Amino acid sequence: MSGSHGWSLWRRQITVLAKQEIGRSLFSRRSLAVYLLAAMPIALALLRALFLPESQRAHAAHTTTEFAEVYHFFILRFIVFFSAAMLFVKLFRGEILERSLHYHLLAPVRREILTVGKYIGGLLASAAILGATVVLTIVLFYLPHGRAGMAHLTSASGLGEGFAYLVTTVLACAAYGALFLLAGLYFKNPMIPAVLFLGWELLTPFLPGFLKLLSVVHYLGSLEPVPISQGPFALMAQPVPGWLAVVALIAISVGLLALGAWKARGLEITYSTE
Amino acid sequence: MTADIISVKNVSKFYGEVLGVNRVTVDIEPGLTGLVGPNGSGKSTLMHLLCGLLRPTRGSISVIGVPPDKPEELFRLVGYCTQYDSFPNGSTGYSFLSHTLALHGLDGVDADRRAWEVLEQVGLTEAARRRIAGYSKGMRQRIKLAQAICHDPRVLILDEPLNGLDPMGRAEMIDLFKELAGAGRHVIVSSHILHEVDLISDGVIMIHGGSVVAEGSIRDVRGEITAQPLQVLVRCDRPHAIAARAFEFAHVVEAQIVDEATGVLLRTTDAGAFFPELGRIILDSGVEVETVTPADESVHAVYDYLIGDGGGGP
Amino acid sequence: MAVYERIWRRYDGSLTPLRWRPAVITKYALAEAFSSRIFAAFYVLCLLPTAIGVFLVYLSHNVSLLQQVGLTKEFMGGLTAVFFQFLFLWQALPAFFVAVIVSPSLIAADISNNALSLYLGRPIDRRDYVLGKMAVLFLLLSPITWMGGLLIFILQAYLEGNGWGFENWRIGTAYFVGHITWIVVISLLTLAISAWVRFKPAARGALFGIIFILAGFAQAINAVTNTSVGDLINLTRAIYNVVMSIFGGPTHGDLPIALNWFTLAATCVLSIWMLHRKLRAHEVVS
Amino acid sequence: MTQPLNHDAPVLELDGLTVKLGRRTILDQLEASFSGRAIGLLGPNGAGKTTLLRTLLGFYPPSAGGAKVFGRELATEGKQIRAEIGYMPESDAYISSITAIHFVRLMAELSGLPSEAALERAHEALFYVGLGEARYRKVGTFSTGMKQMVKLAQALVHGPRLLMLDEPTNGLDPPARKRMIDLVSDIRDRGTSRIILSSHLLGDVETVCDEVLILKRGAIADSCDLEADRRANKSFVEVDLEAPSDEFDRAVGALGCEVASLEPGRLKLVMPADLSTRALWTTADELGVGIRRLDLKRDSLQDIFMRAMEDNHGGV
Repeated sequence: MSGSHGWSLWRRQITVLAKQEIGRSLFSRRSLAVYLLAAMPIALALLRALFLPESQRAHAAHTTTEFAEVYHFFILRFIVFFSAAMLFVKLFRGEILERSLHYHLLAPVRREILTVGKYIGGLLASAAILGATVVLTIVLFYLPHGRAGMAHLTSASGLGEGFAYLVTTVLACAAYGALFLLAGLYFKNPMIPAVLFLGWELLTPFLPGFLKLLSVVHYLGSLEPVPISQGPFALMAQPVPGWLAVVALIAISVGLLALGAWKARGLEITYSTE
Repeated sequence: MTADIISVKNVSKFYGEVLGVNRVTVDIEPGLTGLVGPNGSGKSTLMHLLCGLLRPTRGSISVIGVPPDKPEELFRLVGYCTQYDSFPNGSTGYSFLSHTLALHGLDGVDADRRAWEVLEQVGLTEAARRRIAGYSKGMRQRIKLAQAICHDPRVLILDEPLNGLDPMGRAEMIDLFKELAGAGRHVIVSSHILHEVDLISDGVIMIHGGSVVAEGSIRDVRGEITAQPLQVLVRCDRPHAIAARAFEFAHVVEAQIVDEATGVLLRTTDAGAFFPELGRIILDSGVEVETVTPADESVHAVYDYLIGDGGGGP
Repeated sequence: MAVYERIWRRYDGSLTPLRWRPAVITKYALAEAFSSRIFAAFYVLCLLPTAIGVFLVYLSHNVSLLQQVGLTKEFMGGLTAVFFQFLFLWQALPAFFVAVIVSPSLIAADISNNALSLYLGRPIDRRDYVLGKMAVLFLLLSPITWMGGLLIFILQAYLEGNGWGFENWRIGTAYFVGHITWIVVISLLTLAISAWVRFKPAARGALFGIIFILAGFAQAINAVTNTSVGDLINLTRAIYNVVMSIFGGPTHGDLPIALNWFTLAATCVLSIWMLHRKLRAHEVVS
Repeated sequence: MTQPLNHDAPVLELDGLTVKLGRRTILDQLEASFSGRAIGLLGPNGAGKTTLLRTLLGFYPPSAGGAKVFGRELATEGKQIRAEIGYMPESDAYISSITAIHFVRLMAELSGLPSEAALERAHEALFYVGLGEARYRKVGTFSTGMKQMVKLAQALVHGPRLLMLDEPTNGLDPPARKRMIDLVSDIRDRGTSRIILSSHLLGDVETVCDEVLILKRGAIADSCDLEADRRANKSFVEVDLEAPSDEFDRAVGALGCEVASLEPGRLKLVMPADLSTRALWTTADELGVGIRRLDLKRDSLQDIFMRAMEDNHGGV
């Protein structure tokens, strides 16, 4: 077998592990639920196009705000959150419940590399599915507005907005993903922490400034190109500058991942009967 | 620490208060070692400890010089076929094997070649493309074996590898293990089918209640149990004649008619003198003999003496 | 003194009729459900809404007690339809929670350790098995839903007298038809999801997920298309409208009632299909 | 109502039974009839043994042909057949959260026993299989061996006329395996129930069964009556000497035996019909050689099985 050590070996092992997780996340029967979730915003956009009255087809003025609200309150909160939960919890907890994790622990792979490899696989798969969904939804929002819609889409600001949404979605996958990977490693029943965290995220708009810093959705919010009203009771906190939000999200992801890798070192195989 | 033995020093493992293994100290030489013991005696726990799937509560382990908590080096040398009858969801025989090979650093053409080679060895070429969920128990066992030997390990640890295999499969696998053990490798086989352990292993480790009860070659182990005189079973048409004549010799301590008077079980404290004399008794008494076998040279008997019939699971 | 040798003899006593075999499954499952004290306590809690309902009805007809409490009959304003609709909601919600708690333990225990092949190796088939398990939910949910509701309705009709009952027949039928529909829908749905998602906590998570996400998605569709198309996939809204239509009260959204019934029917058919595919004594892999 | 039972109907009749799963044919026109006390079912992995048992239980619908159990037609009287069968599946099958007595009693009631009779027989069954003192513990806490015994208890409890055992001794340690085989043999000898035993351990099949059906790739490779086979076959002898001795090998060769020496001091001889084993003892005595082990072997089931496998073009 190959004798190379250090970076080149780890890089190759990470690619192998990532490829396998991508294969499992995209093409296995189990990923049906994630595809269903990802199809929801697309169906939403199609239905909107179907029922759009003639009067509004001429111009695309408030389509941007309409999409922004759908993005923040529906896509980010439900679709990305629960897709990440399904894709990242199964990386470890899924394999423990199916009693197939030991095959990974019997391979000549360091536990940290195993964690990183699986995480990257999950991240790429979720970013691919959800990224495609967001882009497709944006296009389908502007399509029914004919030339005006197309003009906006291809304009500098339109493309800028699209890119911002894409970056927000990918970073959301990274942050939520790392969190759920960790939840899968620690908890026998990761559903409970997931629901608690969702509750915390839903409360964020109503929390005072410094508490907002503890919730991922606050940083994601400040990355979204179009400001949206958080509803009457929200405590407005001055938004975090874009670059700081990106740095914070990456820091959160890497931090949680490191914690996961450290926990994986102590992993033992005791598939106790449930 | 010579780099050619698997050494376990004073290792204990508890799951909370549940006993896994208790102060096990054993050195395993290359060759085929049988690991024998009732269900729940700690066999699987010991094997998990050797492969780092479990961390010992106390004590130290070295597998041909490599500590088990270094998976990167350990699993270049070690292959482990566990008892779990579960597989990654939705994988086929070929995909399961090629992924394992990829993790070992083999990919592309030589991974494919090696995969088919191993599938050939375990007799699964026909079913390789089908989902493992559809395999029968014996076929699942074979694909697990393939995964354990695909990277040509120097140490092979097998937890009940023949479980569910058909007679032909058992014979093929036993030859494979012998061949591997012959090439200076370590092959550790845990099994409940004692006459197979008898047949294939050079040495035996007997575990009961989490601790090692006996260790070494079967005949030495049997020799050490001097308390129990040697038992010989003679099946013939007139067992009473044999029993009567046998008591003429001082070293014969017991004769028991068994199985509805189709045989007699003789116990002697001096095996050397016993067999020639037995020959003469048979000739003189003109008895038609069907079988003469030392009843307790086998692992069965040693198992019964050391662990006892009631030694069933907890 | 006689030595009785313990040999294994065949059974030559009488056998229970084949028709009643599913009842065995129901009996054992009920015993299993109530074996956990937490569930038993929770179940008693679910009877609270009915108890409060009975108390309020009795209170509103007992003038002397009213005076002591310092309330007047007018304040009670007689028990209007709104009170009954509100009470219906407070019975339907706990019923859903009971189903989400019980169903996974009904199915998961049999599927996770392959016990199903033992059931189906007996003289019962998959239809009997599902009927047996459905009967458990029916027996558990009925007392806390339509039985309690009808009790209150009859008590009110009796105390009010002069044909109140016949005048407000809608309330009685709403309780009976509405609750039974709800029981059938949630029983089939929770059993189906429990059959597909093997692990109890995951199955419960999936059930909440389905109800929660579908409702969110439906509202998003309505907002975006400003029509009520979304309600087609909103189970909670569908049952709400169906029951309100029987009550004769206001419904949400402007979908015709028939479409709400369609949503409920579609959920049942989908659940039956899921149960059919998953409840097998063996893993069918082509 | 169920038909009156004809007691002389054979245990099992297969009339061209064919089962297809998806595209693959698992059982291919099986034709056989058995009325022995215990039938052994043998065959390599994937030969269709478990599928045959499950088809008789109605888990798989036959795509052609049919089968009769005790004269009852599989297609029309599925439930009546299952009422008379005790099934012990190959894989683990239990309910972990309830006690053994509760579990076995449930299974008894599912087979039609009234509740009180079910409780009595559940206790009897658990004592009979040797789980007397563990019967109030939850099945989830049982070891592999004990789970197999509970599986046997639930198959026995309603006193079936036919016991279907799929790999009953799989994963059992020696004492548990011996207990299982003794129990099954006891049931066979008492005649309380006929037995179909599917197993890979030929030793177990040899001790329990008197008829054997060998399947290969879904077709019948061989079916034989072990009792008759045992008597008819020519015999050969395995001899272990105290110490290897070439003179003994040559002397025995001179007597007309074909000699195949497995290892130094271990011989396998094919005896000519007229020679008895006495000649071996006289030769050994003359040469002063001690015979440590002498085993006159009939064609063991292992050889019958291997021959069935080679008959049609090689192994699996």
